[in-house]
Amino acid sequence: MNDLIMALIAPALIIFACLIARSISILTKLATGLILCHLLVMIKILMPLAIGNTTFLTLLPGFAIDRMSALFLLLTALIASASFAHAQVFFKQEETSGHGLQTAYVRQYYILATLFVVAMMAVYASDNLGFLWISIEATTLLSAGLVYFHRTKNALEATWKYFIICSVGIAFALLGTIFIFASSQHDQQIGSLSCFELVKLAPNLDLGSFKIGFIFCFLGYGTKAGIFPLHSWLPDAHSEAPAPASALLSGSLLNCALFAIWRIYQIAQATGRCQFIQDVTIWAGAVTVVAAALFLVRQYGIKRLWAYSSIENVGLMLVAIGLNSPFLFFLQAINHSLAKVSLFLISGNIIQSTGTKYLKDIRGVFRFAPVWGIVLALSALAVAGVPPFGSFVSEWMILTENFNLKYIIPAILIIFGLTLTFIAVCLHIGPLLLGTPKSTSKIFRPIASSVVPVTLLIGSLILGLTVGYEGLIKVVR
Amino acid sequence: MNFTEILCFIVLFLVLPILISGFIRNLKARLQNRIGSPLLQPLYNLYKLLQKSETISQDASPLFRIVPALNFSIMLILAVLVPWLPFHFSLPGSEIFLVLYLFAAMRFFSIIAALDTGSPFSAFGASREATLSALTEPAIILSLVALGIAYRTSDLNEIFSFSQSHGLMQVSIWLLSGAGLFLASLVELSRMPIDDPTTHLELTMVHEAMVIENSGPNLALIELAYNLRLVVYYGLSAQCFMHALAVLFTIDHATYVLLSILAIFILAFLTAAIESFAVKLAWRNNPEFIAYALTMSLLASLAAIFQSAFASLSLGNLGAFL
Amino acid sequence: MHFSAPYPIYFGVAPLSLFLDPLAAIFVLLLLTVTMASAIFAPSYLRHLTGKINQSYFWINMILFIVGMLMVLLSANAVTFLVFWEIMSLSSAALVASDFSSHKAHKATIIYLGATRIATSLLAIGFLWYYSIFSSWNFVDWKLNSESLPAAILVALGLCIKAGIWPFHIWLPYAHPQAPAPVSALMSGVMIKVAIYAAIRLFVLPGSGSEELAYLFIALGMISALWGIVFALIQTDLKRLLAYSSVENIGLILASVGICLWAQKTGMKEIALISFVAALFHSINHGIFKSLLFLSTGAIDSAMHSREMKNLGGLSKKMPWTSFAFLVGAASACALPPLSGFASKWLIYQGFFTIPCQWHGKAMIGISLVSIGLLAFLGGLALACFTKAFAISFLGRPRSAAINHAKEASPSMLIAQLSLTLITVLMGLLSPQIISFFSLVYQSILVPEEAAISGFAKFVGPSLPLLPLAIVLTLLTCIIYYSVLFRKRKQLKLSMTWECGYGGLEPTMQATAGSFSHSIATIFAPILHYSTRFQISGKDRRHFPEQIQVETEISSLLESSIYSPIINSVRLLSGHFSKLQAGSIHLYLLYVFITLIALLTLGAKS
Amino acid sequence: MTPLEFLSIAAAVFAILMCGTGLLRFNLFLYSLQTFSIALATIAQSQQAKEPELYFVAIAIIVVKALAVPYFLSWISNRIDARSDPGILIPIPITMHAAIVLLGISYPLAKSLPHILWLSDSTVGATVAISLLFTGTLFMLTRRNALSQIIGFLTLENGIYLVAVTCTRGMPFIFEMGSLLDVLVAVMIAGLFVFRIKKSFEHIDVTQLDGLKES
Repeated sequence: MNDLIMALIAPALIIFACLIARSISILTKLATGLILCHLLVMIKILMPLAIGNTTFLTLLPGFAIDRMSALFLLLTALIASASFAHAQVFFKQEETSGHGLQTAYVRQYYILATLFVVAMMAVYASDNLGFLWISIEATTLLSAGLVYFHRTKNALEATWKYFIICSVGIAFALLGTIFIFASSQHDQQIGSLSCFELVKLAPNLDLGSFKIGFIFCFLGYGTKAGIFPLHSWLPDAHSEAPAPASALLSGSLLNCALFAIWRIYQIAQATGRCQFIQDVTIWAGAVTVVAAALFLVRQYGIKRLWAYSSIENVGLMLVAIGLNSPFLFFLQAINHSLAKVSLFLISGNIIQSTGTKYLKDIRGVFRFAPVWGIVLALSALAVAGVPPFGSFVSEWMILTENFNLKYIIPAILIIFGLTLTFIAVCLHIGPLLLGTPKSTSKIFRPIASSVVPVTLLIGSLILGLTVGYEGLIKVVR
Repeated sequence: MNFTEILCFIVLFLVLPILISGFIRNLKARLQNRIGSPLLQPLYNLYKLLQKSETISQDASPLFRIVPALNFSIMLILAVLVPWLPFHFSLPGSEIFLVLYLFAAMRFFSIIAALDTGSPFSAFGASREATLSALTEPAIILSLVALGIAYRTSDLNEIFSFSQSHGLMQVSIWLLSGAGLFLASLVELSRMPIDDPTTHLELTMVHEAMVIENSGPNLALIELAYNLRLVVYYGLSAQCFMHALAVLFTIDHATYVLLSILAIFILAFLTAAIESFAVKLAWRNNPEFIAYALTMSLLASLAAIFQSAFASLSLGNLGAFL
Repeated sequence: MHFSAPYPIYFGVAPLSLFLDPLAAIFVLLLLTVTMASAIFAPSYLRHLTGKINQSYFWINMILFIVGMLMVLLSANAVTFLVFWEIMSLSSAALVASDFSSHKAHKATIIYLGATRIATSLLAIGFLWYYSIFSSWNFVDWKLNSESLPAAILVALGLCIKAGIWPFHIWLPYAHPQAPAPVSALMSGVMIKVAIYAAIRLFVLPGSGSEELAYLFIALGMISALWGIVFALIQTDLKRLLAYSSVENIGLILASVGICLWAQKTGMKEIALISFVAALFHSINHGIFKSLLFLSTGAIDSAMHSREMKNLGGLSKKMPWTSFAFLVGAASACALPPLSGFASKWLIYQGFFTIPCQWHGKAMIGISLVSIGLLAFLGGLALACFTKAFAISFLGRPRSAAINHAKEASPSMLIAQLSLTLITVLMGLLSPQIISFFSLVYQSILVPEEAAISGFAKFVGPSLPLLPLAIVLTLLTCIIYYSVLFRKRKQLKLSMTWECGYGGLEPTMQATAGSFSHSIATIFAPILHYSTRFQISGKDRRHFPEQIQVETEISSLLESSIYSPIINSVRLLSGHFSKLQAGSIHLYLLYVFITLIALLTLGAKS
Repeated sequence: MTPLEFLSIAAAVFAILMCGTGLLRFNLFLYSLQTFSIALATIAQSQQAKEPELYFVAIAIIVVKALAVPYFLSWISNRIDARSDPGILIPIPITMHAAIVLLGISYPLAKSLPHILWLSDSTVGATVAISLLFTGTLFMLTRRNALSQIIGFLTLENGIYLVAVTCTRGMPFIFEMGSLLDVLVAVMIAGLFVFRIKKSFEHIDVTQLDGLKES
């Protein structure tokens, strides 16, 4: 209980700060400071869970943290800090570039973003499938406002699509949750929604209704996660949101949705009769990877590019889930989050300084902003799974595992998708980085605007060079 | 190789090149109802050229004058390495591929020298020389390789060592290789169906066009090297034919030597005859001619393979085999 | 020598582990030599690119590139290999793009990146497959048998892409010429050899050989040799010419590796030994002389700001040392004795030649005969190609005014070139020793029968007396030159090149790169898509033309009829695919429902 | 026929009728009736299953979903002057007929659900729930008005709720309330966005929201 209050103090303070702060710069600075405190608090609370001996922490009835949730919570806190810290630079530039940024908008942004982060944390912390569902629904409701930040027609359209499609999807997840609940009422039991209990009950679950429940949940949370062909809202929302929000959406929201799938998948694994479910998950992942790659070939917007790349990574994480390897799932998630957040943030900088988000209008980043150019190139490589960055390691392990479990065709599909992605990304960002810049584009606050992305990139690099199977598997078990 | 043979070799080495080219010239003239120049005319020419002073293009680099000397010395080495006479020095390195690449080296340098002055004419010649040599190279190499396969060695001295061997297959290998070599050497030496050494229309020439800028001692070296090359090539194909002969009949060594020299003259005669009676092929038809040389050498190789496949098959038990 | 990194450094599934055996050592030596030359060469070379190339960008990538190659050569397991392989590929791609403003460089980089990524993917699938069979990432544990053959073929194809083997060589003539000269030297000289090294390590060292791989290697190798040299011959850009010539040489090396595999399979120990040494030796030789040629071209480039042969000519007077270095390199590329190129080419010939001498029946004899013929043909074409490259750029009269201002390359550039020249010559002269050393390497790794080795040593020694040959040749040439020509130098008359009496021979009337290769190009017109267009203008066009314009056009058959259709179909597919994302929310909702129904149906069935 | 069955069928009929008209007000009214029936069905169920907390749920549904939400939406439709929905793809009456057909299909589907899912007499309940899912879906797919989409979504939600009521032995109370709250907030936010759409685009036709697409 104490932990819960401690974890919620900083978000509450941020909201309070939003209400009282008078200028944007004070607000952003306060928020940055507070979110970093929050990160420290989270580390303090969760470290024993993540790598220590403690394995379980109950916060409230229905909310409990195990090792995986602790890891993901830390990741969320990290991504949130990164996003908030960079938002400071972002809003500063937005203010100076004369787009008519209103303080109220920024206030609203911070309140929503903070609540959004709290909702995401609730997803990881909830042990109860019902609360899980409610939290995920809450993330949709809260992030819709973030997507709409720019108040343009496109932003509105993206928000509407995001909102409606995700709501429908989540509704199906609710149905799935109900079915799973029903399946636990087999043999005249009272029924349960607690994941941990369900895992224990798994052999007694009614398989037929559980399967239907899983399909609905998979579809519902899959819509939220952006599995092909349910991803339709994702590129729009991710590309229309302001860069720090895109980073949050891509870096943690997708993990949230996948985490929900993983929770249910865990139950499915525990039933011991889940070949179909495993097949569906892995194949859906592989197909998503290939589809995202195909979408990437013809692309016009820089952030849409990264949005599709996120879809691709969702596919990979899904495969990791399907392989029943929480460790790989987390590894892929953290690698993707680090690189993708860095990518979104740096792209945001570039969009701000060139005033366009169309790939064909941006040229010569290496010339006018060498730091950004290098960070962008390296992050893009990191996302594409190029060694020695972390994604390579996790992708390679996923592929190895695929081969071990004889899912060879999905593995080859994934490799095909990754190859195509790499080529497509090179095709798109090559001209963007090289070439002669337009006169209007110039770098702003080169150090401040690259601190966060560079830090994340270094993180990704360290992960790539040091992650070992034995070492981390010890951590997760 | 004993003293007599060395002496013989030196004499032939000195005399034959001049003699053969003079012979071809004279014979051609006679076939065309002219009296023709004396047999030693090439020698006189050489003497004259050596006496002359030299005029070279102002655009030429030092290479232009080094190359003839270099090529001539390569040719001298080749003349010692290649068994174009029935007796030869047992030196290391008389090896099919080494010898062929030494020939290639000569060509390399002569093409470079031809392009050195920036003359369009010699460039024409050089370009054609490069094309022709690329096309003939397989024919020459396969002819020799066929022999190599038959004797299981790539050492020319061993292949051409005067050893009695029998078998219909071997006769055909020797004959086909000889034919292949002779046809290819016509191309290599820019002789008649490919190139007319007597014409002076620059656009049709190959060899003559290449050396159009050379004069005086420079040209003399080139001519000398050319004559030597001619004799070596003819000698090599003559040796092939002689071996075919030697397989069929038992000949003692002295006769064999005489016959070999005679064979070179016969080939020279053939050349003269071809040059008198045939017309020069159009440039685009040259590959067809070269294809014949290649076919001969391929057939020779096939024969060599068959021979090694049916090693036991000889003239004697051919009937049994059939 | 084995080295495994301490625990914290780990690539997920396997540790960073390195090892050094004689085979790797030889390639490392090559790498270090070429690196040294490039490093000496680079600083003054980069001076002419100031403003175009960012120095720190260049050097950082260069270091990454070299370290990448070094570690690839040293890596003991597949994951380490792949990590550094990718670093090597990407940093070299970054180097290709080092001139940010050049559009050609963009195109080259992207093609290169695409190709190298496909190579990596094939390797990845192959490695994973290997792993699933042998449950180990260590190269030492990987055998070549019928079970692992599909994996081996995948890996082989990946390596072929990287090595620039037909039909995957498309990237090479784009990337190599675009890179700065020291980088091209490293790429052509060493990087593509790294692929060969990997092929040797993975397929030859297990010792069991494989006929399928052998036929694949020989076929692809010979075709790429022919294809490469034909394309090299018709190039007008010096660096592109050199790049295509690399395709030729790498093809020959691969064919040799193929023979080695075949011989291992059939138990022909001696042939295996010969062709192994041939592949190794030719790799090293080609590495050295091709780097030399690229560096010399770089020197021209830095003096002239052009590599187009139509702008060159007569450079030997301005840059005598560079032209000397290029000449030696070209001669070595044509395999002229007594240079190093000949020694290794000779071994390749011997590899093919020994097969029909020792083996009966079977298709291999036919293949080897055809290959010998082809090799000879290739030799002829290479000769035409390199005489053209040397003579058109260094000899004749200057084709552009810029040549009058050209200066000899700076001392450091010359040192780089001349040291490589020296190595080329020395390796040729000492070839019997080097060859027996390489055969010892083979012996130390594979322990073949004693007889094969001793027979081999006996057979190489007398056949390749390159050192005496060189001495005799030099002496003879000197004597003849001195006695016949040198004495007459006083009487030498200089005059203009003969011009048929028309007067005024313009430099533009000289043979050009295009016209020199025209007659061969017409023979290969079908695969080159070679066409010539004449335009004659003037009143009486036939007899008194005022202007004649001749244009030749070439395009690669592969690019136009294989790669473009593939790329277009991917684009088309992607185009159709992106129609799914049509912007209609109704459609999107429909996808959700259709997916639901599909999943439910699937669920009901299972 | 038990009261539960009767009320469920009433809900299905209201939903089908809802498909038959393009008038937003009428749609909302029918939606309200449909939700009422479901709330009453909940009460019937609570009596049968002896679960008193379902009373609270039922009351909450009546207040939130049957009264507040329709009122809020009709207020919006007044404010933005959106009266009717012309529909897309298929004419409105045919939508209704299709919904009837789907109701028919729902029965075998409900039958084929695993036996655990329905209590002694809930085949009809399950049928209606599935039919509501179908109807909501159909409604969302065939209407072009943003408000209609919200209504369709709410109908879908009702179907899901009905599944929970009829096919399980009581979902946890807090979960029911939480999801209800979520729906309320969702409708509020959606309403806000409808305002925004009207303001930015001067219409609320979602078929014209197609600016974001691939090439």
